[in-house]
Amino acid sequence: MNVDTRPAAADLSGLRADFPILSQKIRGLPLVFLDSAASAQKPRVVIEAMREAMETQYANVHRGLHWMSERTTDAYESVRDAVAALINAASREEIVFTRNSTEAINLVAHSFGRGILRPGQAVVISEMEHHSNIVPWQMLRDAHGIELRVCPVSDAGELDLAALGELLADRRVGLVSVTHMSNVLGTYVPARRVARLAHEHGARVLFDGSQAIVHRRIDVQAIEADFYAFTGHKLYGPTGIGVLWARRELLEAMPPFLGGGDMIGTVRFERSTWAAIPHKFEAGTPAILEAIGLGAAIRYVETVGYAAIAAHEAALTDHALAIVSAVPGLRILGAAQDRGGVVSFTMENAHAHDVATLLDRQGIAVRAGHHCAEPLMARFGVESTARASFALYTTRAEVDALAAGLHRVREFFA
Amino acid sequence: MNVDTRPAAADLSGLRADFPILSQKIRGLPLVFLDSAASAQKPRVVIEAMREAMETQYANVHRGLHWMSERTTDAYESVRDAVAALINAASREEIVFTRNSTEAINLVAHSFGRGILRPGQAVVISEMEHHSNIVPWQMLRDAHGIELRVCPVSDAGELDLAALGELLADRRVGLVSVTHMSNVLGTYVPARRVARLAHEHGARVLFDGSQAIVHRRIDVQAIEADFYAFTGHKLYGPTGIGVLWARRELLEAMPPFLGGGDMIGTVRFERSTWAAIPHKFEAGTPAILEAIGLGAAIRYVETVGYAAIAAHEAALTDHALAIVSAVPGLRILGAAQDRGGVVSFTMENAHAHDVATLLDRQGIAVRAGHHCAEPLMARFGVESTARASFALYTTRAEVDALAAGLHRVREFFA
Amino acid sequence: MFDDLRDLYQDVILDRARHPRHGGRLAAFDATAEADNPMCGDRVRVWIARDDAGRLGGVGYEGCGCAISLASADLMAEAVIGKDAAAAREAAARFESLARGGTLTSDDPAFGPLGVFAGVAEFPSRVKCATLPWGALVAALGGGA
Amino acid sequence: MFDDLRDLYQDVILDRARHPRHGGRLAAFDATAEADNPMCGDRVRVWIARDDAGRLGGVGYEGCGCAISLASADLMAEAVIGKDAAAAREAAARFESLARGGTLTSDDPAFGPLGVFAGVAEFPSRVKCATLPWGALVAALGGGA
Ligand SMILES: Cc1ncc(COP(=O)(O)O)c(C=O)c1O
Ligand SMILES: Cc1ncc(COP(=O)(O)O)c(C=O)c1O
Repeated sequence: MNVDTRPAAADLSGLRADFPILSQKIRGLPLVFLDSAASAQKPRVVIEAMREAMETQYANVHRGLHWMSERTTDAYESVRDAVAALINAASREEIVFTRNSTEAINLVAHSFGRGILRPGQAVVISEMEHHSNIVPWQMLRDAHGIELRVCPVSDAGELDLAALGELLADRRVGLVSVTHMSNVLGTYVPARRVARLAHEHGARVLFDGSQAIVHRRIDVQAIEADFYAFTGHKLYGPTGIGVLWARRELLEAMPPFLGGGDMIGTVRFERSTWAAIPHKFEAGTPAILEAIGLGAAIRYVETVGYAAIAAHEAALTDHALAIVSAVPGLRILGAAQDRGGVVSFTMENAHAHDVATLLDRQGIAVRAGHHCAEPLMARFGVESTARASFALYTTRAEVDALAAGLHRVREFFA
Repeated sequence: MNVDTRPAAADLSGLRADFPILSQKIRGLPLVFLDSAASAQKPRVVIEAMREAMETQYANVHRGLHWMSERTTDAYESVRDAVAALINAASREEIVFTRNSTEAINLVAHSFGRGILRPGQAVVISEMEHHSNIVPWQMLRDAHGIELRVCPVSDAGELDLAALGELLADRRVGLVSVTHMSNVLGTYVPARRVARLAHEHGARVLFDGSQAIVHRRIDVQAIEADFYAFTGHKLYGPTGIGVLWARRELLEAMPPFLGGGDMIGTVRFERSTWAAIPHKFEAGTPAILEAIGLGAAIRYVETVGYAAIAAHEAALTDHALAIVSAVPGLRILGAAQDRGGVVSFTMENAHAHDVATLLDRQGIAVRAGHHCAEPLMARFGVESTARASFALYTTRAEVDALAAGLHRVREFFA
Repeated sequence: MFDDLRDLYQDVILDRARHPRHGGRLAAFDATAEADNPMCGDRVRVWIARDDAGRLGGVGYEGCGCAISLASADLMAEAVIGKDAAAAREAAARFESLARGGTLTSDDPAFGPLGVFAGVAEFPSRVKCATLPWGALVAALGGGA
Repeated sequence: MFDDLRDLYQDVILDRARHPRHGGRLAAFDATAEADNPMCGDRVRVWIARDDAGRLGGVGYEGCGCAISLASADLMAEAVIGKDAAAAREAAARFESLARGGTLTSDDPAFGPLGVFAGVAEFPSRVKCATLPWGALVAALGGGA
């Protein structure tokens, strides 16, 4: 880790007070929450935005001609503008709300996969995908005759771009769908290079930004993406809301995914027509309150600032890599040049579950298991790992507590 | 309306204080919210349950070995028990969480429709369906070669059971999918008779209970249903959460719908296996906070009691039908024997939008338009209607305000 | 009670909705197009006939909608008859800006009687009612000049 | 700090996880089955061999898992060897109840050394670790007697 080239760590410790849950005690011990990559805690502004909507300004959206409905529609639709600004989408109509990243990717697998890709074409994923970016493509393969190709990752946990080029060489690939940041290894993928490689070979590219957008500013146009998916609950927002961004011409060409209220033009039993984008892809009453919560989360992140978040987390990650890897018998997975704030590891003589349980007893929450990335576990020859992950509210003292806790766990199993 | 046979109206006026939003003023006037059929307002217990979860007990579910994750998983999974108890499901594994009714019906259209029904089989819907129970079947028809049959409704707005029998006669129908209560006419469908008719002809039956479950206790076993769908936000819960119930053997036979985290057994690139029900149908991070909110809403409804709710709303509806129909030039759609608390109407010389806008100026929120039921509008020869709908917090005084407001609207357009 | 509604439902609007001057389809026409509002089901179809100079010699419409959309269709027809396609498109853009509460004010002489629609800007869900017929007109005008 | 963890990780558990007595597959066996925990990826396979009287003459297992699941597999093998299928199934049901914090207590003589698993009831997410090998055993026993 080349600490010198990193920006100075921002002091974000004042922000902890914005997260009510962080003052909770676990079995009498202060909560050290190092599982934010699974889901982040929520700042007060998010909690309040949802409460306020329910207490002062709530009705169903889009179909009402009365005051409450107009106000709620405005609040809901304004989050589309906020998301478009956050990721620099060319227009608000390119923002589709989904439940989470998983649904966003499934939407693409159904509408683009069955509607645009032809049997015989291929989809490329990588060895370090989350199940949510594997299973939808397997289901598409089995239902629609699409070939599934897997791009390897190096021992350092980086995407093998040479191999990617080879997989694309026959120009039968219609879509490259890869994570922008691995939830296990922390690796950031060089998105624009991947996009250009894909485009040079006639393929579209989808980035699973579930992790990436939490730690760095994303500009979907700058990275030349075609699709970008992320999930609200990891970005300090509520559950139940996610985002699919796609280029306008793709969304316009794709058939709808779910059918129902709000996504139609006219409905006749013989034939129905579809609403314009993005509504074509939002069937039924949307997650109104959750979008409002996500809007508050985005405002919060923008106020803190991605520059400060990225610098803070980079410093924490460097520190964690240094002191955690110093625990005897501990092995860290992945050593990518460009990485975000997650650290996965195994411990000699102790299974990841046992490590997690013993850390939990010290008030330290880490995740243990396959992290919804079984093929990646196989790639690195492990069944499971423990994983610590960092958020804007994580402190250096918490990372120190993790290292101290790991030393104790080691003794317990010694 | 035979008022004498109705139970005495329960006095629920004390409950209004449980809904913070009801004390809002609209342009200086007290809010008269008669649009609960589109989405209900939320009691304080729901708002507090979500706030409390975010402030004291939140993490991602199912995959964590730490305290927060265990507690959140318990809270989330216990709502499955609450839903199972609410509708008398045979087991908690029969409860699948979705975003809303629309997604629940789409799930059935995909998994049962493409996975179990064979091309050439038919699906029966009715003329009084919400678009959410029309469009998914049209999409299935067009993708999978299923015939779509439409059961007529009478001038009174009741399902034509003789016609249903005829539609079923050739035994090619695999599924009857009808609303349990019309969101436009208020009609309750005689669910068990429909279920028996379907079963006698070898068809399964799905009830869209989006409206029905708000006003009466539903017992999915007593009505002999195979599938039941409803949506949280109409049942005083948050947006972003809905429910599909289905018989265990159906869920077990059906292929999964969305692929991703949480719904898998094992993932290999060649082949993945699926988790047991209900998780097979819940891909990705679920709407955790929204399920917790729905759990609070169910407790609230159970505490008030369906008997009291039904009696209160029946009395309101009778009163509304009497005094609204007395407004000159006003026509009420539907006159079903068995009906719930929604009243749709048209007014001579005034379009429904204009009616709604003029009522809104008096602080009265009603809906105007096609109510996501365009074919039903065509059936009754109208383009749109205005609709007032009642909830447990609606008062007789509000119904009086509606009638008085309608008289004024009539004068305005006279 | 309805005082502020008079901003929206000005007499000319109520009058035009009840007694349209340009309603109905044209017997002979050069183009026709429909616009609809999927959120409420309203729709309007517009017919146009060009005169020898290429100007709009006749404009007719039919549709089902509220007072706002019907009056808007009728006043639109009146406003664009005699204009060429470019001028009609420009009028449509100006009208959209007016209805959305843009910077143009209702007493801008460019609007003439259309100024009565300035009030809809305060009723966000009614803006589409006012602009619906203009959408159909622009569609009927097509891509050409 | 780890005092209360000793409830979960009793010495016999740590010992069995490190030094299994019954680990490994059987060379000759009558049935085998696997169970897995999709939430974490752990899996265990159990082999059984019946003796002439139809009792479990040999039980082996292989798997990858935490100390709890490995120790549970080892102590399970010990507990069921010599039992017939019905008695083995009964033991599985009793164990499940113990691990989930049911009414049986760990000093119930029926449990013998398995009583050390009573502590997992307080760690809801670890219950599956303890019951995993029993699930594989029941699957291997199959539907018959
Ligand atoms: C009868 C009926 N079915 C389905 C729906 C769709 O519900 P949701 O929009 O929550 O999916 C509604 C309400 O909008 C409804 O009234
Ligand atoms: C890289 C990655 N992709 C996809 C997901 C799925 O997100 P969700 O469960 O919110 O759909 C996650 C998180 O679980 C993730 O880390």
